Formats: sequence, structure tokens, C-alpha cells
Amino acid sequence: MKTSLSRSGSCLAVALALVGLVLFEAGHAAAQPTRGGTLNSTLWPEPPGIVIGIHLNAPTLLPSSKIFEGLLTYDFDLKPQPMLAETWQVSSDGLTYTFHLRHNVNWHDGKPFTSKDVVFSLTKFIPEVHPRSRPTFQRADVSAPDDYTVVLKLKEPYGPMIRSLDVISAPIVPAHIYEGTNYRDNPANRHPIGTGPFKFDEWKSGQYIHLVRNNDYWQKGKPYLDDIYYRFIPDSASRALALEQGEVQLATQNDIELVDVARLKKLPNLRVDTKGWEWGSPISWLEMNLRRAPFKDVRFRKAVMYALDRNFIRDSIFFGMAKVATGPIHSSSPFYTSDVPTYPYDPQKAKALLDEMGLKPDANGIRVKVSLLGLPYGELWDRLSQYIKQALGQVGIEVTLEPSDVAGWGNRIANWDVDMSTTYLTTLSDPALGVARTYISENQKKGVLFTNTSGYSNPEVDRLFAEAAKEPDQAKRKELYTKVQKILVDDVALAWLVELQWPTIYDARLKNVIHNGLGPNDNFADVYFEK
Amino acid sequence: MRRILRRVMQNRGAVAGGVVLAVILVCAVAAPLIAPGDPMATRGRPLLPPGGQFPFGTDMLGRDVLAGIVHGARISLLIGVMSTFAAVLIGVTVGAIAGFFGGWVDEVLVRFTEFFQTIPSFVFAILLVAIMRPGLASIIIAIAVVTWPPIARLARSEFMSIRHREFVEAAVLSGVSQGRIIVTEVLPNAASPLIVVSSLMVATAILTESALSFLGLGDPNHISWGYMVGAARTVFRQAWWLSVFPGLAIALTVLAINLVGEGLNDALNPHLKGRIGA
Amino acid sequence: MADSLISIRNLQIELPAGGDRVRAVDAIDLDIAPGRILCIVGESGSGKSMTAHAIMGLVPRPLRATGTISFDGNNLVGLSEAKLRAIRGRRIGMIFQDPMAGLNPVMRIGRQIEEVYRFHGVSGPYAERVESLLGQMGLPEPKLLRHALPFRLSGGQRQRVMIAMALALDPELLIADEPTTAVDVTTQKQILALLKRAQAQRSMAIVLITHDFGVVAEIGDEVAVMQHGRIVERGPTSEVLKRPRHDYTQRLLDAVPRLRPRKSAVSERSAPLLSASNITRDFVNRMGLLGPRRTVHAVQDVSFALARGETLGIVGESGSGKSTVARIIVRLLSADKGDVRLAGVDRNFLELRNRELAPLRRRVQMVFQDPFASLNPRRTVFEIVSQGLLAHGMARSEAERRVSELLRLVALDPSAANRYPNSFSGGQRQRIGIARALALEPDVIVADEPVSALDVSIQARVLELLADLQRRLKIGMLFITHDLRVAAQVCDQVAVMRHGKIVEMGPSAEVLFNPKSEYTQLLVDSIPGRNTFGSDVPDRAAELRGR
Amino acid sequence: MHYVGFALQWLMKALAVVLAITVLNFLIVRLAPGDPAIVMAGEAGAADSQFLAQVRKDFGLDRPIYVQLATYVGKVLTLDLGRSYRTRRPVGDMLLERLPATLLLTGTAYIFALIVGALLGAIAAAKAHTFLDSVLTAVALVFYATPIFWVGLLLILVFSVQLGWLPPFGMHSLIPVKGTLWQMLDTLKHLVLPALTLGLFYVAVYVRLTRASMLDTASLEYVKTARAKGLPEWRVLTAHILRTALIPIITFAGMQAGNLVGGAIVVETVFAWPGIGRLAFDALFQRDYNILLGVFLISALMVVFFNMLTDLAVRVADPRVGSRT
Repeated sequence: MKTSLSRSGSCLAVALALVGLVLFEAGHAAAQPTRGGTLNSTLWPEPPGIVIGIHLNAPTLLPSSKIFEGLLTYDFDLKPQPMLAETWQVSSDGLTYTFHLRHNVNWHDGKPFTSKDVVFSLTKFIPEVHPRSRPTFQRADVSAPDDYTVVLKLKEPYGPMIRSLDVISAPIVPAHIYEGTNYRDNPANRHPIGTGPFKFDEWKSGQYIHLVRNNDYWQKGKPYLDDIYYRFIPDSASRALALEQGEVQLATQNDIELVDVARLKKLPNLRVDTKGWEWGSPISWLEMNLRRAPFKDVRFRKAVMYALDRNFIRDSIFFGMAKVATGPIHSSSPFYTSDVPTYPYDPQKAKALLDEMGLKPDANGIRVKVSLLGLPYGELWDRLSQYIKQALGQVGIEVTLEPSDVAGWGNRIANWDVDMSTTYLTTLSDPALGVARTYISENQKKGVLFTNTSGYSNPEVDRLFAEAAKEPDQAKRKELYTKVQKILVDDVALAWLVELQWPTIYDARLKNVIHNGLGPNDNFADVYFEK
Repeated sequence: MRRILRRVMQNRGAVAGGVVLAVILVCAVAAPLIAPGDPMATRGRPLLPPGGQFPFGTDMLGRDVLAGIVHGARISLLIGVMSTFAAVLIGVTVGAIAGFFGGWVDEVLVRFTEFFQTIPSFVFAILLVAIMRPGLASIIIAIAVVTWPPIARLARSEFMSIRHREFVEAAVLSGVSQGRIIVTEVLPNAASPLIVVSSLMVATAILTESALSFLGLGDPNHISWGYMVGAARTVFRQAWWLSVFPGLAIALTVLAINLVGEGLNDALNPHLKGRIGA
Repeated sequence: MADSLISIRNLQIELPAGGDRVRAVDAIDLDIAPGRILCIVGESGSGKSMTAHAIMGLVPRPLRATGTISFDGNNLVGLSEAKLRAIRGRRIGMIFQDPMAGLNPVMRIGRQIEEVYRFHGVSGPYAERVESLLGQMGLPEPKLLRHALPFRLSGGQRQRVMIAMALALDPELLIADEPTTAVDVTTQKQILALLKRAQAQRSMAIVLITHDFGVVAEIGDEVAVMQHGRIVERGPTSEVLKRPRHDYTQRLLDAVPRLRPRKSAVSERSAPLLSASNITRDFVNRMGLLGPRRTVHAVQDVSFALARGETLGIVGESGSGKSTVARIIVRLLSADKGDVRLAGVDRNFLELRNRELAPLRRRVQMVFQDPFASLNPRRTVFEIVSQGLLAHGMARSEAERRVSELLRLVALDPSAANRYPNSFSGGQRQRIGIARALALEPDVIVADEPVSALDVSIQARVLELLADLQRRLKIGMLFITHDLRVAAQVCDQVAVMRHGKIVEMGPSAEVLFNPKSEYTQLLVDSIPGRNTFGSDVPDRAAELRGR
Repeated sequence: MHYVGFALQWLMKALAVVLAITVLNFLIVRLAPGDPAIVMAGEAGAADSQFLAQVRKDFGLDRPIYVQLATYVGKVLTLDLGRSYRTRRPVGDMLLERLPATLLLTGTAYIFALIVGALLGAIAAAKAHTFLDSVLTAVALVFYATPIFWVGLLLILVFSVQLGWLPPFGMHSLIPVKGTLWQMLDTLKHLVLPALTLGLFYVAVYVRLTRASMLDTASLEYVKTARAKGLPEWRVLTAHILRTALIPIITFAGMQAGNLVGGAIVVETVFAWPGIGRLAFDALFQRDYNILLGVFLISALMVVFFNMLTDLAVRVADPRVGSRT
């Protein structure tokens, strides 16, 4: 049942939708999930692969999270919810985690799902291919007393463990397919076998990935959708057009330029939801290379913070799809604190600080010349770099923009060959997982991206992060992380700009699209087209 | 020269092209006077439609589109002229040597030129820009490296034909050195077709720059028409003026250059202007 | 003339503004009688060709013809396209000057001839009709020729194909615009004979445009002389040639070179200034990397000697190798074998390399054939003439003085020095070419067909200049030409070349008037209008005694 | 005509050219900063030295350049184009999947442009210096002067958004149509706009080229002979003028044919056309060297092949070439 929205232009669509709306309101209570329908979603760039772990690119996660499942999933407050694990217990000393697996769950090829698969995934598959979760699971000894029970033993308590068992951090893969093979070159990677609500059907290069319903799914009666098409459309304007005309019913993350989202929001046949990024908690910042002259001095970094109007960035660059970031930890995290120094937009203060440093403006008002390597991820980030150049220019810091492509950008940042650069990074569900790596001294590894490339080093911060990671008591961890946030913000380790709230845009008749912390990376078992 | 000018004037198209080109050149030269200040600076609210304070509207950062077009003229023309100049320089040198000396020199240089043609020219330009870090200089070099082969082929055929003309042989008999012969005897006579082709190449260079910017390889530090159309692509639907005005500017300039080129062509080699009817 | 085939009244063709004349054809009246050959003769630019084109309605736009050309009751000027097309090719045929460009290069001969039949309503198989036509024209193996492409045929053969096309439907009138100007003398004789025979068989009229009075004498029943777009004289050929009424016609007739023996100025032959021996040169061309090799023996074992102050003529048809020899002597072309000795130089001139060659090169200079191609259009006359002097290090001021002197020497006003070549006539340009050749005070001048591109009247004056300069400066001259009459007038010695070999060599009076080889005899006999213009050489014996 | 000799000569030349290109491209591509490992790390938002080392070892990126070159050329000779770093799939398959789309798009645009362009050019030449001529030349100039992507976006706006006649992008419509005939029709419907966008630019080029070439030929002597034979104007125009005027056009079209691969990147981007032009563009940014080299290799083969084809076509069209006595 393809949506029959006629193509005669948006005015007709408005009329139809209005009628639909009225019906919807009336029959709300009685709305029963209806079965059937094809979901078309945009997906760009075309993912390199479709098995989580072997590839961690955002475009891989979207389709793959419908095929594979993790032991747990997380709600909007990042509280663990059951998935492949029906129930679980954590020992008081935080060293032993016991999971009781669901019975009668089968892989897409019909083979039964047992604890052997979990042990293989956590001890062999993930440490081998999954760079982010490798350190987490190297801490645990995993054993399977029987077919449906798995026990993790830790040497020392590890706070983030309970929040690292989702399908993205810990995908459960079929042991009978991967055991003993070269995981990266296993032919199954091209047509993966999972336990999830949708099975892989076909991948036409340059065109689409097609998933079909898994009729033998362990949640009876689910999924409601017949099949899902992920269509590769290279041009963002074309993607917006497809959404508007109903050829596509779902667009996620930065498929659609934020300026278009503001326009699409007003259309009656579309809904926009910015929730669902709690698990990822992406933050965008301006990184300064502390190994180089002007950035060493904290006053210069404070001047930069004062010179940037982060409200303008939120409203005119991200068109409101963002929240001003106050510090290194995302506001949706339980360990977040707003009790940190603030840097309102105050160019005069910035100039005062620069004068204090002895950087006097020359004949045409230039105090110092620096360069900025902007994130080359499309037109949105170009505008951000343009704004930073202009804003800093007003306080006498002349910025030269260094255009580059992704490979050049990654290469120069990893090798510290840059003055300033803009980027964004997911801080994940736990500071120990996604935040510490950017600030602790021992994670300064030349040539490796997303490490402590800014060169910030503060023994006190290192100590606090180490302690917080091992502390089993959540309240104690919050206290430690609050101290760390105060130091980092006062030190302006980075010029945090905004917390990103990527919009998910979907057809008004699509229900349960964003209903937990994983957002669009949920397995869509509960998604359905309302009649 | 007056004779050539008079003949160019007769061609209506060339005159129209000349006028438009003159206007654009004035914009390029007197940009700071027409639209003072930095065209990249925010002036008003973003995405204002044309009219009132901003006759061409504002872009997503609130920058004045008119200022962008006026300053953009300078960069686009600069790219067009510089890359063509470089391409003509390489092309004519290679073509002249191959055409004039012939023999194995000719064979080697022809093979070398042919090699450049096997690589898809636009992909090669993108590769060069990526290698040399996107920026004005790399765009100019990339376009030049990709567009010199046709000029080399033309120069080679011109030099080959003129080399056998009797006045060149007379110069050889008079003991004039080969270098001087190339400069004083052959080059002036080979100039007219080269001038016409290079005028068309300026137009193509501007188009290539706009395509590169469209694919995100423009130089963000300098505002150019290609960059403006490229940046406007995402809001193509609701802010039509962001891409229409720069697009028109590109089209008009390329049109004008072509008309002038065509006028030059008719003037320099009049027999080409022939007729079919008896 | 009541029963004239075509009567032209007040025909006028305007020239676009800015030309050197207002009208190409200036109100001419002309009647073309049926069944007779009318020659229209005049120098280039006299409007003779334009008149012919006007009859066929082929005046190129933007020019337009006015006046009346009445033929069979309607005025051809301004006739509707459809009517004109019915006449062209059916009732009036036309052939043009350059056989090389007259045929469609990519269409077979047979099909180009068939077109005439097909588009004039003649149906049915054309094969043997075309073959018989080709046969009538005296072309070898018509069956094969039908499928051949033009570039496989010689100039003469292509002209015959053109004539075949024009005569396919037995037109009442054939217009021939300088049909034999671009072919060799021997071929010209055959073509004129062919035209005469065809005219007799078909009793059709022919209008033949030419600039060579010899041709007029050879074939014309009547003649009309044109100057600056006007007909200055008209009448039966024999009358006009014997007692021309108009002085312009008289002047043209006097300028026609006669085959008269030349009193040899040089008493006895001094030591040779330049002697060449066993010069050989082959040209090899190969189609594609693995194609068959074709070698052409352009020059085979040619030897001769040239004394100071003497002119040696090398005569032959195109393809005989005479130009190749000339270019080898001036080192524009390398020779496979051969030895050339300049007086006072003990080394073989052909083997000298650049450093040794440079100083000697100035002693041998060349005058080129095409006045329009031998001067660089983008440089002033001073720069052209002085380029040799400046290259040999002469100061500019000295060069200026020398150039003025040279210009005066070739009877040109020194003020010409700072003008560009395009503001000079053909004759003046050739004088500039000569001045350039004399600039380096050479011992030998090689003149490659120096006058063949000029009009007859100007030809005479340039030849006088050359002869005068040679006498005054005591230069040796190697004179290359295809026109025996010019050779007879200018050369002391003559060498006749054929297919790369010298068939006969000796004093010009001897070789040209008492030829030993019959190839030379054939050449002499092929000179058009030979008996008309040769009349003042009644008897060989007397001429020998006259020495 | 000695075809064997000709074919042999072409084969030798093709091999030498392709080999030289492969080596030079191999080196040029490596000049771009950064490598596939960095790009993949960037996209994954996660990396550690073991991940980077792993990727580089997997693809021999850690070995010295000349070793990499030797292995690559060795493999190319056995028609194995190596594997993509990102998707680990054999490059050969990826190119074969996307080549038909590019050939379909550029092929259609190329033929459309050649026919329409030559036709309009001939008409413009026949009616030289009339109103029709200046209109045709002006329109040709306008399409020659407008940026291709701009024309593409405008066409989408008009024909698919406003009028809804044609799908705006992609090669097939969303719901897979059943039956090969319907699928063909569906693809054709998608092909119209992108082929038109690419085609219009080349139409402009051919109009100008044909017009100039015909005017040149018209001034030749044998055209006058044809008229003197009393042939109707249309016969003179087609059999005599157009027939010879086509020769330079064939040469130009041959040269253009070689450039079909790279020419469609912009159109493939705007219309989401799954061709290898866009594949090469993405591969460049992902530093997926093997794909890029694969595309360059195909393009080189096509250029050399079309050059040979053009030589043949010219020899047929102009018998004088190559068999001069």
C-alpha cells in the first residue's frame, strides 16, 4: 500500500491531511497498530557495509539495527530495557552481571539463538572488529553456565558496563556463521543473518537496500511493516523533494539540510522529532591546538568563547535544531551539571582579554592571525566556519578558512597539523566511554582521530576521570564528574558550541518511529502506518 | 588593428557581447566602490527575498547577494582568465615545439597530450583540487592542467601549416635563427585562431569553477559565482534568488565572451563568414 | 545578331563598398552565336569570369547582377530557381578552372556524372551511358574509372570528367572558365583539342574564359577583350590578333612572350659559379605503421653548371622534379646523393652543417613563386627585406639605407619600406621578394617560377627587371619555369627535365628551336597559338645563322 | 584496406597507453592527503591505532609504494582490479553494476545531442544569416553558457515538481514495477530529465560545430560544380555539403565519446543517477584508490577504443585519408 498522496502539488496534500487529522483525533483511543505497508527511508552516503561492528558509520547503523539486536536497549532516560536478555542482575560489588536470555528466538536462517552466540560475540567478534567497545569487553570474563544464561565477571567495577549492551555497542552475531572465519571478509557480510524483526533481502549498489519482515520474529505479531527500502539519493535538495512528495516517508540525521527542516516542519503531512539522540549525545565544538602559541594561554581561549554568539549559531546556523552546550557532558546525561562558569556573548570582554594578553590591534584592527580547518561535511558546516571567521574577525582575530575534504581534514587533525578545527562527536551513554577519551593526557595518540588531539593535559582531570570510571556508586560518580566539568569549562579545554539534535522527519501517518533513546537506530519492531 | 575592430563592430552579437563584458569588467574592477565592505559580512536577516534594502536579497548568513555578485565577478573572471592564460601558455609551447620541429619531438609530445585526454577531465580536475587542498590557486591550476591539450593540438596544426609557408622559408634562407623565426614569423600568423579559442576557454573555465563549487570544492575564503550557486543549492526551492542571480551572471558572462569570441573569429578570418546560397 | 543563342544587354554587377572598383561588370552588351567558340580574354580582375557566372546565375551573394541575359525567350538574370535549374546542366553546361577542387572528393566519379541524368528526368540504368561518355572524353578504362574516387585521377583526367559532366545532356552552350590554366602545357593541348572536337560533333556554342592569348589563337572563332569590367574590343579572332583596334589589346598582345631565340649575352662561358653533380632525391610515404611503402624518384642523378652572369633555365611539367632541384640547391631540402660546389669553396655545399653553412648561405638566395604567400602579412616591407641583413649583424641605420637603395634598384619608391605587404599589387610584391633576395648580395639567385602567378603585362616587366639586375650585378641565375616561351626569352642555357631526369640541356636557342629529344619537341609543339605567335621565326636555318 | 594491420596497430597502442595510464594514475591518486583508513575512522566516529593498523595491513597500504604498484599492475593484467577498501567488494563487480547506468545516461545524451545538434546546425547553416539562423545560434549559445547543474535543478523544478510529469531522480520508481517491458518504460521515464540536462549542453556544441563546418564546405569549388549541374538545392545541401561537412564532426564526436565516463558526475549527483561518475567522485573523497583507478582504467579503455572507432569512421567517411597514392 504505497501512500496514494497524489502528486498534484502540495495544496491538494493539505486538504487530504486535514481530513486525516480530524479522523486521527477522533479515533485516537481506539487506534490499533495496523499491519502492512512499505516504509521508504532516505540513506546517504551509501554505507560501506551492513554489519554493525565491522562498520560503525552512521549510514550502516540505520539498516543494520533492524537486522541485529543487542542484549538490552535503553529508554529516553538511558535506563536499560530488555531485548535479547529477558531479565538480568548486577551484584552489589558491581563485579558480576548475570543475563537470562529469551527462549524460542531463531536466527534468520532458522538456527536457534543460544548463549554460545552471546559469548562468541562479546569475547571474540567485538574485541576483534569493534574499536569503540573493544576496551569495555576486554575488562570482562564472559561465561555461559547453560544455554540461556550468560555471566560477566569484572576485575574492578566499571560504571558504563550496564549501558554498553545495546545493539550498537554490543551487536549479537551468529557464532555458527562467523566462528573461525576472517570476520571482515566473511561472505555473510553482504547478506547478514540476525535475530531482528527485519531480514536482509537485496542491496542494489547506488540504488537501495531492501529489508523484509521476519515472520518468525520472537515478538509475535511484530513487526507491523511488510518491508523497508533505504534509498540512496546523493543530493539533499532531491531528498527534501522526495519527502515532500511522499515518495519517501522517513529521513534521519543530516539527510535533510536543517534550513529545509524548518520549512518541512510546517507541512501538515510531515512530523519532525528531535528526540532519540540521548544514547548518542552528539556535541559540536571548536577545537584549539594547545601546542601552538596563542591557544596555550587560557585567556585567549576564554576570549574566543566570549566572541562567539552561540545563540546565533543555534538559531541561524542550526535553525533551532540544537541546544547551547555548556560543557563536555551532554545535558541528557545523568552526570550533567549546569553549575559551571558560563561564557555569554560579550565581544568587549573578549577584546579586554586580548589586550590583557598584549595582542594589540594593528592598523586595520588585526591582533593575531590564525587558521581554521572546518569540518567538510556539507553546506551547514561551511556556514558555521564562515560565521566563526566573521565573529572572531570582529574582535581582531583574523581567521583564514582552510578548505579540505574529509580525508585531508581527518589526516591533519590526527597529526596535530592544525590551528583550530570544528567537529562533532558522540559522547555516548557514559562519560567514561565517550567523554574521557577527548581530555585525558594518556589518550594523546598522534595519527589517530577522535583521541585527545587538542593536546589538553591536566593531572587533576586525569585522576578524576580514572576514579569515576571505577566508582560503582552512581552518586559518587556524579560528584566526581561535576568536579571535572567545572575544571574543564573554567580551563576552556575546548570551545563547546552546541548539542546537536538531529531531526527525524517522517510521514504523519507513521507511528512509534522515535520511542526510545536509540531513536531512529531502534529496531522499528513497533513502527506502523496508521490507516 | 583598426580594420579588425571595424569588422568586429559590424557583428551585432559581438557588440552586444562586448557591452555586457564591459559592464562585468567594471564590476570586477570597481567592486569595492559599488558594494563597499566585505561581501562575506552579514548585513541583514538571512534569506530575505529581493527588494528594499537588498535588491538581490540575502543568503543564509544574511550576506548581501548583490555584493556577492559584484565581488564574485572579480574572482570568477580572475579564475577564468588566469586558468586560460596558464593553459594557453602550456598548450602553445607544447604545440609550437611539436608543430615546428616535428619528427620524434612531435611524436613524444603528441603521445603526452593524448595521455591527458584519456583521464576524464572533470574527475581529474577534482582529483587535482583534492591533492592541492581546495583554494583559488589549486582551482586555477586544476582547470589549466585539464584544458591545455585542445590548445596544444590547435597550436600544433597551425604551426605545422605555417612552417611550410614560403615567407618562413625565406626567413630560413636569410639566416634568421629558428627561435626568432618562431616568434616573429610563425606566432603572429598563428595568433588569430588561438585568440578565438582561448576566448571560448575563459567561458568554459568559469563554468568548470562553478561546477567544482557546486560539488563543494570551491574556496570559501573568496566569494565567487560558482561558490554562491553551489552554496545556494540546498535552499534551491525556497530561496530561488540565491542561485538564480549568480547563475544568470555566469550565463551572461559566458554568453558575452562567446559572442565577442565569435566576432573576433569573423573579423580575423573573414572568409569563414561565407554563405551557402549561390 | 538576330539569331544569337544568348544576347546580353547592359549587364551590371555591383561590387561591395570599399573595393578598388565600383562595378565588377560595367554595363556590357554581348551576343553569343550558336555553334561557334567565343573567347573572352582579359587580365585578372577584368570581370570576365564574373560575366560567365552571371549567365549561369552563379553570382556569389552579396553580389547581384542587373540587366538582361536573354536565352530562349526568358531573361536569365533574376529567373526563378526552378526554371534556372531546368536550364543548368541541360541546356547550358559549365566547367571551372581548378580540376583538383571541382569534383566532390568523397563521391565516386560515376555517381557524380549520374546526378546530371538523374536530376534532369533521365531514367534507366546509367552504367553504360556514363562509360560511353567517359570513353568519348578519351579517358582510359571507363569501366574502372566509374568507381574510382577523384583523388586517384590526374589533373587532366579530372578536367575531362568535368567536361563529361557538362556535356552529358548535350547542352546548347558550354561555358568554360579558364579550363586549362591549372594544367600542364601538353595536357592543355589535348583538352583544347577535346573541346574543339566536342563542339564540332555537337555543333554547340562554347564561351571560353582565358587570360592567355595563345589559347585564344588556338581555339577561338571570335574573341572579346575585357578591361575593368568593360568590353574594349570584339571580333573574329584572326582580325583582332592581326590588327587590334584598341591600344589596350595591342599592349596585351605585345606582352605575350614570343618563342624567339635569345642573343646570348655572354660571349664565352667563364669558370662555373656553381656546379652541381649527380643530385638524387627520393620521397617515401607509407600509409599507417604497416602499410605498403611507396617511393617516388623525384630527382635522379641531375648535374649542371652555372656561370657568373648567366641564366640557366630548368624547364619541365609539374612533377618533373624541377622545383625539388631548386630547393635542394638552396638547402631547403636535403638530397639523398649529390655534390654542389660554389666558386671558391672546396667543400660540398650540401654537406655543410649550420656553423659552416651560415656564412655561405648568403651567397645563394631564392625568389619564390606566389607573391601573396612569400611575404609575411604581419611585418613591414623594411623588416622583410632587411631580415637577412639584421640577422648578419648589420646596424639598423645602415640597414635602412641599404633597404632604400634596394627598393630603388627594383623600381619601387623607398617610402614603401614602412607599409605592409597587403597594400601592394602582385607585381610589386614580387619586386619586394627580389629586393629581399638581393639584400645579402648573393652570387646565385634561384628563381622558382617567379612570374607564373602574374598577369602577362606585369610578367614582362618583372622579367625585364630580373634580366637587367643580372647584367648589372653579374649574378648567376637558376630560372625554374614550365613556360617555354618565358624560358626562351630569359635563359642563356636551358635544361629540360622529365620524371626527375634531364632529357636535354644546352644553349636555349639550340634546345628550344632545334630540339634533339622528341619530348622537348612535344613541349614546343604544345605551346598554344604557337603558329600565330611563332610566325616571326619562319625558318630554323635562318635562326641558326642569326647567331 | 588492410584491416589486420590496422587492428594490430590499435591493439598495441591500446595496451601501451592503458598500462602507462594505470601506472601514472596509481602515483597521482596517492598524492591526495590522508588515506582510506582515516576516512573510515572519521565516518565511524571511533578509531584506535589497532583499527588503523588493521585496515592498512589488510590492504597492503603499509608496504612501500613500488611494491603496491607492482602488485596492482600484476593484478590488473589478470583483469583483477583489486577490492574497495570501504566495502571490501571486488572493484570489478562494483563498476559492472554501475557502468550500464552511466552508459545509458551518457549514451542517450550523446546520441540525442549528435542528431539534434547536427540537424539544427545544418538548418542554421542552410538559412545562414537569416532570423532563424540567429535564433538557433542564440539558443545554442544560451545552453552552452548555462551551468549544467543549474539547468538540471530548473528542469526538476518545472517538470517534476510543478507539472509532475516526470520523476525527479533515481533510475527506477520506488515500487518495483513488474515485467521487463514496464521496467524498461519506467527507467526511460527516469532517463528523460538527466539525459536532457546533459544532452542540451552538447546539442549547443554540435549546432555551432556543424554550422561552421557546413559554411566552410559551402565555399568550396565543387559545390559550385554541383549547382552548375542543375541539382536541386536540397540535393546540393545534403549529398555535397553535409556529406563532407560531417567529417570534422565525426572526429569531434569521437573525441567526446571517450569522455563519456567522467562527463556525467554533476548530472548523476543532481538526479541521483547510480552511475560510475558519481562512484568515482565518492571514491575520491573516501580515498578508495582501487575504485578510482578502476574508473580511470575504464575511461582510458573507452578513449582508446573510441579513438580507434573514430579513425575507422573517418576513413570510411573520407576515403582520401590513409590511402593517398
